[in-house]
Formats: sequence, C-alpha cells, structure tokens
Amino acid sequence: MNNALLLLAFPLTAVFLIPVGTVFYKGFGRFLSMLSYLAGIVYGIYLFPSILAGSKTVIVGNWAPPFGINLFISPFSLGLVILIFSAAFIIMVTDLQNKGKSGQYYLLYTLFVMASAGMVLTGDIFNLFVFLEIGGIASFALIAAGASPMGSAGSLRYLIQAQITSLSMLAGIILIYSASGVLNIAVLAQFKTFNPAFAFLALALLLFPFMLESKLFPLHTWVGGAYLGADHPFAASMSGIAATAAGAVMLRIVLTLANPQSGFGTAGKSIQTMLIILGGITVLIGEGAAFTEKNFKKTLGYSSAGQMGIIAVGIGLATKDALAGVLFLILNHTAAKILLFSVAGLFSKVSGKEKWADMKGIGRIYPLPAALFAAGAMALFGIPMFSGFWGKLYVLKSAFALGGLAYAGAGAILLGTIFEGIYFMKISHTFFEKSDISLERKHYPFFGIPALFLAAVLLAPGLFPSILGPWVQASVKELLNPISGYVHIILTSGGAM
Amino acid sequence: METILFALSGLSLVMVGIFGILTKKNIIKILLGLNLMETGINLFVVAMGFFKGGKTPIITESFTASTMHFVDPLPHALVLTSIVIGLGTTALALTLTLNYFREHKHIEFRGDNA
Amino acid sequence: MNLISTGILTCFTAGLFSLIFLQRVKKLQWIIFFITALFMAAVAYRLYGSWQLTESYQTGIFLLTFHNGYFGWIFFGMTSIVTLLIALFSLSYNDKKHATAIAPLWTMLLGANAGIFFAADWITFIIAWEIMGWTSFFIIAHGKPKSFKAGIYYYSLSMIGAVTLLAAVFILYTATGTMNISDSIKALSGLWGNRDGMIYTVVTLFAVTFFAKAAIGPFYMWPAKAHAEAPDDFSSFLSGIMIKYGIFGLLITIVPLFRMNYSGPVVWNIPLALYLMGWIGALTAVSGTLLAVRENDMKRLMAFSTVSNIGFITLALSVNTVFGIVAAVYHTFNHMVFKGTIFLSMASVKFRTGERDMHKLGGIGYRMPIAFFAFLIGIISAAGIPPMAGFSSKWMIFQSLFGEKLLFLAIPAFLASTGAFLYLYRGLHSIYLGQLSPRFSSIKPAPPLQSITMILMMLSIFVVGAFPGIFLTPIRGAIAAFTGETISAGFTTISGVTANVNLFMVSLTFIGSFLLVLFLYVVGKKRRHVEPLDSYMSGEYPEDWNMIPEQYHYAFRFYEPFEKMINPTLERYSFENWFENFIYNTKRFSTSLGRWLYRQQLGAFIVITALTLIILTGVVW
Amino acid sequence: MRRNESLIHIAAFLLVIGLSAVLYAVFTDTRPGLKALDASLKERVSYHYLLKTAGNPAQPAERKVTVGKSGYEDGSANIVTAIVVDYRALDTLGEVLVLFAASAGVGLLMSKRKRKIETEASPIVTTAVPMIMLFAVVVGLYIIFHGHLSPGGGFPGGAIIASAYMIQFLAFRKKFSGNLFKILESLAGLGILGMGLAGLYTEGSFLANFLPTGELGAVFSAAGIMILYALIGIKVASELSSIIGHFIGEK
Repeated sequence: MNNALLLLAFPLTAVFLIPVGTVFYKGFGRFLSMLSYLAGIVYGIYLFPSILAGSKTVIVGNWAPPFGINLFISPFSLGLVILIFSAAFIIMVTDLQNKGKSGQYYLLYTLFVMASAGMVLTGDIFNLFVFLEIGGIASFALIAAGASPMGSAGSLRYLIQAQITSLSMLAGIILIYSASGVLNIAVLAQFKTFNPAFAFLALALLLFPFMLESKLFPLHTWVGGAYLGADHPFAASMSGIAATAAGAVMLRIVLTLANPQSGFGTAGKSIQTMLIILGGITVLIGEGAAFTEKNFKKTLGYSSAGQMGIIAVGIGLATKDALAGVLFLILNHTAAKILLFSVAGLFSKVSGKEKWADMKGIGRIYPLPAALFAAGAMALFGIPMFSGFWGKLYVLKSAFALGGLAYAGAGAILLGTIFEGIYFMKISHTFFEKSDISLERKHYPFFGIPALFLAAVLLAPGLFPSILGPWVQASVKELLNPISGYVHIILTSGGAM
Repeated sequence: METILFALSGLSLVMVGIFGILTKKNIIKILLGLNLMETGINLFVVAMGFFKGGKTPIITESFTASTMHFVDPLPHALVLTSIVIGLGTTALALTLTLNYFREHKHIEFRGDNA
Repeated sequence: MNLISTGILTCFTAGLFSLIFLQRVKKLQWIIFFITALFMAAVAYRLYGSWQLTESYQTGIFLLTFHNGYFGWIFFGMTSIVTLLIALFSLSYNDKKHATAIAPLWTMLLGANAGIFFAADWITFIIAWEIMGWTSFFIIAHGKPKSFKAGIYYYSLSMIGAVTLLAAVFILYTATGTMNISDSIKALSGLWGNRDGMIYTVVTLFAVTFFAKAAIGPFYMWPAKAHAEAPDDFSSFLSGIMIKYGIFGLLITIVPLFRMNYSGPVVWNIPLALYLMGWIGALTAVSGTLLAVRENDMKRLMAFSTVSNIGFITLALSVNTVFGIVAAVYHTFNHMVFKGTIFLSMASVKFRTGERDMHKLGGIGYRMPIAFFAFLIGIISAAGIPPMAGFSSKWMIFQSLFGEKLLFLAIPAFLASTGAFLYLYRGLHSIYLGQLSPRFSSIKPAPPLQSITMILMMLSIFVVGAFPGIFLTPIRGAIAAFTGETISAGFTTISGVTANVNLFMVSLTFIGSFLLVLFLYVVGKKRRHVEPLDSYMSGEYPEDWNMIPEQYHYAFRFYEPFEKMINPTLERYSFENWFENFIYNTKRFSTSLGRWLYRQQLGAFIVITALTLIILTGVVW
Repeated sequence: MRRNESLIHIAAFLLVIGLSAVLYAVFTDTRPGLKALDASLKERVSYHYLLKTAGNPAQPAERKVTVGKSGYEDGSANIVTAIVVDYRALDTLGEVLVLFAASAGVGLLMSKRKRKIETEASPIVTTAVPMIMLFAVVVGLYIIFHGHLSPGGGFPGGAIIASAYMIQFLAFRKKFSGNLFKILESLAGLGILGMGLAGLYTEGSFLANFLPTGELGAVFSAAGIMILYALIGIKVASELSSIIGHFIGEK
C-alpha cells in the first residue's frame, strides 16, 4: 500500500489516540505526537525518490479529480511536507525541557501540523479552506494557551482577522464555483477565460487568508499580539510551519491559477504585481517594526513578516531564479526561526525576562546558544555561508533582471536587509555584552542537539547550494509549467498510485 | 432574478455584520457581527446554488436524467461544513472572551495592547 | 595547486576551531592567529609570479572564482606583511589583563581579507565583503557597551555599503551579463554614450559602498568611533588595512570605468564625476584635519588623521592619470605602514597606562622610548616630511594635481597637509613629551615583542622613504598590468611632472640636519626638570584649589577657541546627527504608522480596508 | 485612549458603502469572460453527482451506475449526504476535526475554571426534562440514521442529542466525567479514520466506498454512509456535550 495519504493519517491517528491515551498516562500526548511526526518524516523520505522521478496524484474516496478531492504529491509539496513535519518534530524536541502541558495541547498542535501539511498537499480549493480552518482554530487555542496573560487578547485579534479573511475566501470559492462549476485547482487552471475584474476578485479573495498567515503588509497587525501571547514553541511554529504552509499555498495558487496562461488571464499578472508591491512594503514595515521592538518574541515575529515579504516578492516575480530563491528562503526561514525562537525560549526561561535588551551578558553564561543565535540571525538576513544568502541573491538577481517595478521590490528587500542586519547584530551582541548578570548555569540537553542540527541545516546549503539542487530544480520546473506538469498529471493519471 | 435577490440578501447581511465588527467595541458584539457575516456568506453560498424551480436534491423513484431539475447540492454540502466551522470558531471565541474578561475585568476591546 | 582557496579556508577553519574549542585558552587563540597570519604571508610569497592562477568552484548558479592578479596580489602582499607585524604585536599585547576574545574572528577576517583582493567575480567579492563586515563588527564591539555603540554605527554603514554593493552588482550583471569583475567593468564602459543613466546609477551605488568603507565624504564619522573604541591592537589593523578596502574597490570599479571609452562631460580634462569625487576627497582631507585638530582623545585624533589621508588618496585617484593612480596606491601603502606604526605605538602606551585622553598623559617618551620613536617616525611620515615615506607619496599626489593643472583642488590639499602638522605634533608632544605625570612615573617600557614590531615598522618607513623604488617598482608593475600604462621612476628617484626628486639625496640632507640639531641639543645648556604642578599661582598652592596635574597639561582644552568656532557648524551639518535622526524617525514612523487603524476593533478595520482596496485595484486595473 | 465614536461610525459606514460599491463594480463589469452564476447546473460537477455519473472523465462508462443498483456508487438518495460523506468525504473529516479542535481548545483554555450552582430546578422542569430528553434522543437517532434518505445526518442529529445533555443539566445538574466524552470522541474519530483506511485497503483509495450500496431509497442502503454518519453523530454529540460541559464549568 503506497499511498501518500498516510502522511496525513499518521498525525490523525495520533490526534484521535491522544485523548484516550492521556487518561492512562499524562505524557502520552507528547510521545505520540512526536512519534507521528517522525513517522511522517520517515514515510516522506521513503516516498521521496519515487516522487522525484515523477509526481503523483492521490485520489480520495475513489472519485477522480473534478468530482472528488485529490492530493498532489510532487517534489515541491512532498519536500515541504517533510520540512513541516521535521520542523514540528524539532520544535517538540527543543520543548522537551518544559513539562506539564496537557494532552489537549499536543492534540491541537498535531492538528495544526496536520492541517499545514494538508494545505500544502491538497488540490481542491474548498478542501484547502477546511484545512485552513482546522489550522486556524488550533492556533487560536494554542496562542491563548501560552503563558502570557495577553494571550487571549492577541488570540482574539488574530481570530477576528483570520475569520474575516477566511470567510472572504469562502466567498471567493463559491464565486469561482458558480462561474466555472468546479473546485479543483487543476481543472480551474485550464478553464475558459474569466472576466478580468471577476477573476481578480476571486483570486484576491482566495489568497486573502494566506496573505494574513504570511503576514503581508496590511494584514500583519495581528503579529504583535499573537506572538506575544503564544509560548515559544508555538511562536516558532507560527513562524516556521504556518508561514511555510501559507507560502507553499501562495506559490501553488499564484503559479497555477494567477498566471497569465490560465483562464484567469491578465488578472493573474495583476495579482503577481500586487504581491511584489505588498511584499516590498511588508519587508520595510516588518523589518522596521522589528527594528523598534524590544520584546523578543515580537521582534522575531515581525522579522518573520519581513522574511515573508521577501518570499512574496519572489513569488510575484515568478521567474526561475526567483522561485529557486523562494525555496531557499522558505527552508532557511523555517530552520532559522525555529533556532532563534528556541534560543529565545531558553534565554527567557533562564533569565525570566521577556525583552532581549534585558538579557545582557547571558551569552557569556550560555555561549553556545548565543553563538547559535548569531548564526541563525545571520542566516536570516543573508550573510554568505548560509542558505539565506543564496535565497536573497537569487531573488535579487531575478528582480534586477526584470526591471521596472521589480526594482522597487529589490530596493525594498535591500533596505529591509539593512534594518534586519542592524537589529539582529544588536541582539546578538547584547548577549555577549559585559554585565553583572549572575545566573546559575544549568544544562539543557534537549536544546543543544536540535539547535546544532538546525545550524547545520542552515549552513550546509549555504556552503554547498548544490545539495538542494535536484529538489529545487524539480520544484521550480513543476511550479513554472503547471499545465504540462501539475494539471496534466492530475487530469490524466486518474486513480493511479 | 431570485438568485440575485437571495445573493443580495446574503451580502447585505455580510455588510451588516461588517458594520457591527467595525463599530462595536464589546467583544461579544463583535463576535455577533462575525456570526452575522458568516451567516450572510452562508446564505450567499446557498444562493449561488439556487436555480429557479429547482427541487430538493433528493432522488426519488420518478427521477430520470431528462426531467431532472434540482438545485445545486454542492453548495449545500459546503455550507454544512461552513456552519460547523462557524460553530467551532464561535465556541472558541467565547472561551477566549471569558479568559479576556478574567484578565481585564471587562469585555470591551480598548486597543491597549499590541 | 589551489593556494588561494587553501589559504582562505585555512583562515576560516582555524578561526572556527579556536572559536569553538579554545574559548578557555586565550593565549592559544592568539598563537593560532599569529600562525595563520604567518601562513597567509607565506601564501602571498608563494603566489608571487603565478599571475595566471585562477581557481573556481561551482555552487549552484554562480561560479566562485579567485584570480591571482598582480594588482590584487600587491595589495594582499602588503596587507599580509603589515598583518603579520600587527599579529606579532598582538601576541604580546593580549596578556592576562588586556585579553579580548577577538582572535578567532580576526583569524576569519584574514580569510575575508584575502577573498576581497583575490575575488575574480562579484559573488566572491560580495561574500568576502560581507564576512569582513560582520567579523569586524563583532571585533569592534567586543562586548563593551560603549564599543557596541561605535560598532553598531560602523555596522549600519557597513550594511548600507553591502546593500548598495549588491544592487550595483546586479544592475551591472543585468546590463553586461557577466559576473567577472574586470570583464563586467570593461563591458560596462562599452555602454558609455548609450546608457549613461544606468552607468551613473552603478557608479553612485559603488561610490556609496566604497566611500562608506573608506570613510570618504559623508561617512567621515565612523573611524573616529570605531577606531577609537575597537581593541587597541585591532585599531591598527582597522586604520591600516581595513579602511583600504574602500580604496581597492574604487580602484577596480570607478577608476577604470572612467578611463575607458568615456565620452561624457569633462572639467579640466577630468570626467565630471571624478572631478566631483576629487572635491569630495579634498573636503574629506580638510575636514579630517580640522576634526583631528580639536580632538583630545589620541585614538580619535589619529582616526581623523586617517580620514584626512584617505581624502588625499581619493584626490589622487580622481586625477585620472596613471601618475595619480600610482601616487594613490603608493600613499595607500605608506599610510598602511605609518598609521599602523602610530596606532601600535599608542596601543603600547595604552597597554602600560590605560589612558587614551592626551591631557592625562605626557612625558611618556622618557619611559617608553621605542614607542616614542615609533610615533615620531610615524608622524614625520604622516606629515609628509622627508626623509620618511609619507613625503614621497604626498609629493607625488601634489605632482599629479599640478600635472593636470588642478590648482583649485591643490589648495585644500595643501591646507590639509599643513594642518596635519598641527595635530600630529600636538599628539607627539602631549603624549610623549612634556612633563611626566606622577601617576606614570614608574611605568615600564614596552614589552620586547611590541618593541621589536615597532622597530621593524620604523625601519620599513625609513627604508621606503629613502628608497621609494622598493615600493614603487611593484606598484608600477601592478599599475602596468592594470591599466596598460606606467610611469617612470628609479630606485631612489621619482619623476614628477614638474621635477625629479632623488629621495636618497633628500634623506641624506635631512639626516644631516637632524644630526646637526642633535649635536646642538647635546652640547646645549642642561635642561631642568619641572613638575607639572610647579607653576605660577600667585602664591597659592594648586592643591588647595583642587587642581590636578592633568589640568595643567597644555593639551587640556588646547584648541578650545577653535572648537567654539567650529562646533556649531559641525553640529548643523553633521552626517552623524542626520543618521541618528534618520533612525529615530524610522522608529517613529514604523510604530506610529496607522496606529489609529491598528487599535480599532482588533484590527478588523485594517483587514476590511485592505479587502476593499484590493478589490478596488482589481476593478481599476 | 479616548475614542471618537462618531468618527468610527462614519468611517465604518463609508467602508461598507465602498465595499459594496466595488463589489457592484466587479459584478457589473462588462468585459468578456465568465462571471459569477455563469455556470448552469449542467456545467457543474454536481450535475454528475445528481446523475450518479461522477468518476473519471476519461472512462465515464466505468463509473456510471444506473439508479438503484449496487456498484460503484453509494446509492444514497440524498445527494447532499452523498457529497458530504462520499464525494467530498475528506472535507467532512476536516469538519469533524474542526469541531474536535474547538472542543479540545475549549477544554484546554477552560480547564481551571470552577463554578458552583446552588439553586435547585423547579419540579416542573425536573418532570418535563426526562420526557423531552427521550424525545430528543430518539429524534436525534432518527436524523442520524436517515441521513442518506432525507435532510439531516450526523451533524444535526449529534447536535440534537447534545441538546438532550444540556437540558438534563438544567434539571438535574449532573455532569458526566470529562473522560467519558473524550474517549467517545476519540473512539468515534478512530472509527472514521478506520473506515477511511479500510477504503484505502480494499479499494486503494482513502475513504473509498467499500461496502455494498443496496437499493436506492432503502433504509439499509448507501454503503458506508450510515456507519460514517453514526460515528459522526456520536462524535458531534460528545464534542458538543463536552463543550457545553466546559462552558457550564467544573463543579
């Protein structure tokens, strides 16, 4: 039985078993959820070589694409699903030192991870909406469950905004359905021409919640409250997992539907231009906000917004180089943010402080975490030897080659990089500053190994970008030729696999 | 014509909901607005599946392909999902409001955070 | 044999190794640093002659290439030697009391140093440049709050420079289709007359990068902060070597660009843009001098002196003749040596006294003679007095200016050159001469390793001053390889435009007059030693008025009237203030932007507005 | 912060008007191309659902079943149910998960709350409630098990059963232990997942229909729909009950 739906079935089994299991043993939730991520990773890696040879579609309920729901397993989606599961697993490992979370926390967290993976895999817009909502509800609860007393306010803010956007997505879905009669992305991609204004409206409504989740410019106002409320592991997940999934969905929708060759026609081009503009503004606003922010989690959250801005610019450029850069950046951002949040979590745990400015000299007591923080920060703002550098370089190369509006996007990225560099260096140095801080040095064995692993993940593609080569090339090829790849496979292979 | 009327009534409910969300500061009222908006969207979804004179999409003995004149059943199925999602969200939002009340001793959103 | 990449990798590996494993044995870190510096010098030696050596590595889309060009090599060779000497100095400077944790990062910085000079394509150059940026930031900041402020200022400029470099490179790449440095500049010069706007954009962006690194024009402030607050031994490296990366960058980009196919507007036979650059250089030289004059902190004073010298070099570059370029490169190397010497000497003083303010010092020369002589030789060279090296290069710069009849540019240059006497001599006298403060009456001379380094440095200044051919011959070769033309110069003579000078003869003359003065000094009347507080006070005891020796030091508020005159202007036009205001306003902007909207109704307002606007865009698009 | 109420009202009003105006502009755009409502029923996928001819467009004959015969189709008379539980069953699984997440979230956030209720219910209530409860449970079960024939199904039926639990509380103040609902929820969820995996195992596709479909319109027809809806009913009832229980608070 070689069915990629098991990728979703593993976490689902865990989800349903956790409430039963926690009745008997309290730590069951953590154990089982980690086990399910691990199973997902192993199964994903097991599938990967065959998928690299040829993408496959998975049909749910034995109904072929326009009628039923299908999942699409390609190098791109499978790679990102493996990334999501690995991110979840590593976050759980770094969180092992915190005891006393209830089974429901892990249940919700696993649902959140499952929903993110589902968003990447699914090929149906309504199914996308359902996964979005599962992830959304799980994250509202998880944000509020964080230790901060501001949690419920931040979570409410996020809830209201997310619900408005997802309701508009529902409206967009039904508009598309009432105009075309199908809900499947692959069928829509080769549909007859839509009215331009209508096509723009539908696409924009469809992308709206993902713009919110990837914190694009006007929709980034929830970031502060939500990140403040969430505990560190979940803040890392919002930044690493949810943003990755949102980026993947945007890539899929923009390159398959909002592309001038599809039935959405010129509206697709306008959506891409809009993404460049909004992405550029997001870089500036996000990095500017992070620059002024003193709270550690909020700083990292706003920096995440800035990174997603760069990714949005890359998606909007929609060239070979830009997409390669985007893939590099997604990987880099996920790994780096998990690293940074885990260091932030460790430091605020040992020092009891929330602001990075209050953590002076902590790096002299904990040199390894502080050094790793510096490494992760440098990876984020694109210092050579880290994968973020190549990502930014590719996006910039493509932007300068395109010219026109892309210059503005490139300018915004460069300007944002300045801010990013300055505040990250500030934070990194604050840790090493001489101060009279006196803390007892404790050992956190579950911090070091995953953190070093993440640093290696950041460093390896930076030093040898070619190790990501096959995956990046296959993904870019798949994304850039939706009709001959994605659509063709889904509509012809039927129930294969 | 009926379809447009239904769609318009749904959309007007959405607008009322949006107005409520925008002008109220009591969180319960904002959530009411959100629910109104959601109901409006649901109505809109159902309206998009309406065909004049269409019957309930339940197959009976007299069913043949040539006499088939049903309303579109798919939006109904979607709305079912959407309603459940709305229920879940509302339950969670009310819980959050309760927690908010416990933290702030009021349920008005005063914009003094984040 | 992949000598260049081996060298660079060695630096990074050694740096990382000592960063990770040798945290607790600081001494060993410094030894590793010294060995790496030695290794890099050996690499420089081995690379001599193999001018066609090219090493390339395929990484994804871009090819990383190193090329051992004669021009890059000579910079690398010079920096390697000076680095080796500084490393020798650091070895003894970083004892238990003065140890800083910068050695691993400095080791890595050596790799970036080689990378910058040997990069054959822009990606390699950018990589090396950025690594240089962050390693030097951590070194300058080195964990002290005050240094950190300077460091972050430095790093901000560095980031601006890195970013403009990226932009320039990609515009260049888009226009020319090649990432190779010399090819792309050559191809860009082919576009003169067609796409002038684009070329000027590239030139501006490059100018920002390299001006920021070399502290030219509006970026004059960072050396004063960074040189002053950096670790003392690193200040020497910073002022001697790192600031020259900007000059190197100008030399490989803007200078050749205006020498090939240029057809735009010309002022006094100089392309307009270069003429503007000349004025920027001249003003930098003058303002560096003026700012140095009013400093009381010895490291800041010398930092401004560096700014002034860099202004000179820029001036020479802008002349756009081969003679000017040779003069600029020659002065670059001279400055590398003499400013290195001066900073090492001051580091020695600080090593023993722990003081940086000049009015707290005085008479140190009686206790630390070698440091005194090193400083003396250094400032003689810096002031451009024969027989030291600085004279010949300054002379060449003036010659190049006269050669193109650029009298208006020569006037500020003269002003700055003369002004140099004011602050250099003041530094010498305040620190080393005058009355020895009782606090320092029992300090020891510089440790042997430090003394040896300083002696070696002094010797090189002296030898180059007398035999400029030692420097000039390779420089001429490099320029010939670089521009295809060269100038005539002998081993001891320089041929200027208006005259030829035999520097050996000049040196002999000056040594003769020095001996004469020495003779008069020795046979003259015995001098009486006066205590600092031994002064005329109308019968009062200074101690009763809480006066301390420092306040009687004449460096104390020495140029106060001058400062009163110049300060308001400086405050009004300070780039530093502008920069701080910029940061402040950015903060305000990003926090207050749309605050009203943010606060209403859990952000629903902004979401709905965004929705409306996005749909509206779709309608009107 | 002092707020300017009327300003907010005006701004909100303008915003709503603006939104309506741009929507109007979009829908009245006259450029060529498909717009909302342009697809007639025959152009929609649901037409195939109604005809029970959904399947692979490449091999339509293979999937086509005549009404009332067993085969590939599920044989559900209620097409909405067929869509919810069969054609788009993954959505329904997701829907169940949404409710599951909401119930877990409410449990997670409210776990520390305690409330005491001292007042007794009046005799009228205590007498009437058992009858209403019985009625509600029966109606709920009916709705669940007739989901494939008439409007209804697991969600409304489950909700009605949960309401029985709620009115029980009004009269008797009884609370079941939280674990009961948890275990019920999980078992039902596992059952749904098991049904899906059984489809994967027998038919090679997750949530595929693997049981005989029976006669169209018969009570025992429509293959797995009844089982799935029964599981969903249990799950929804226990989830809603647990949400209600959490809102009522610990005693």
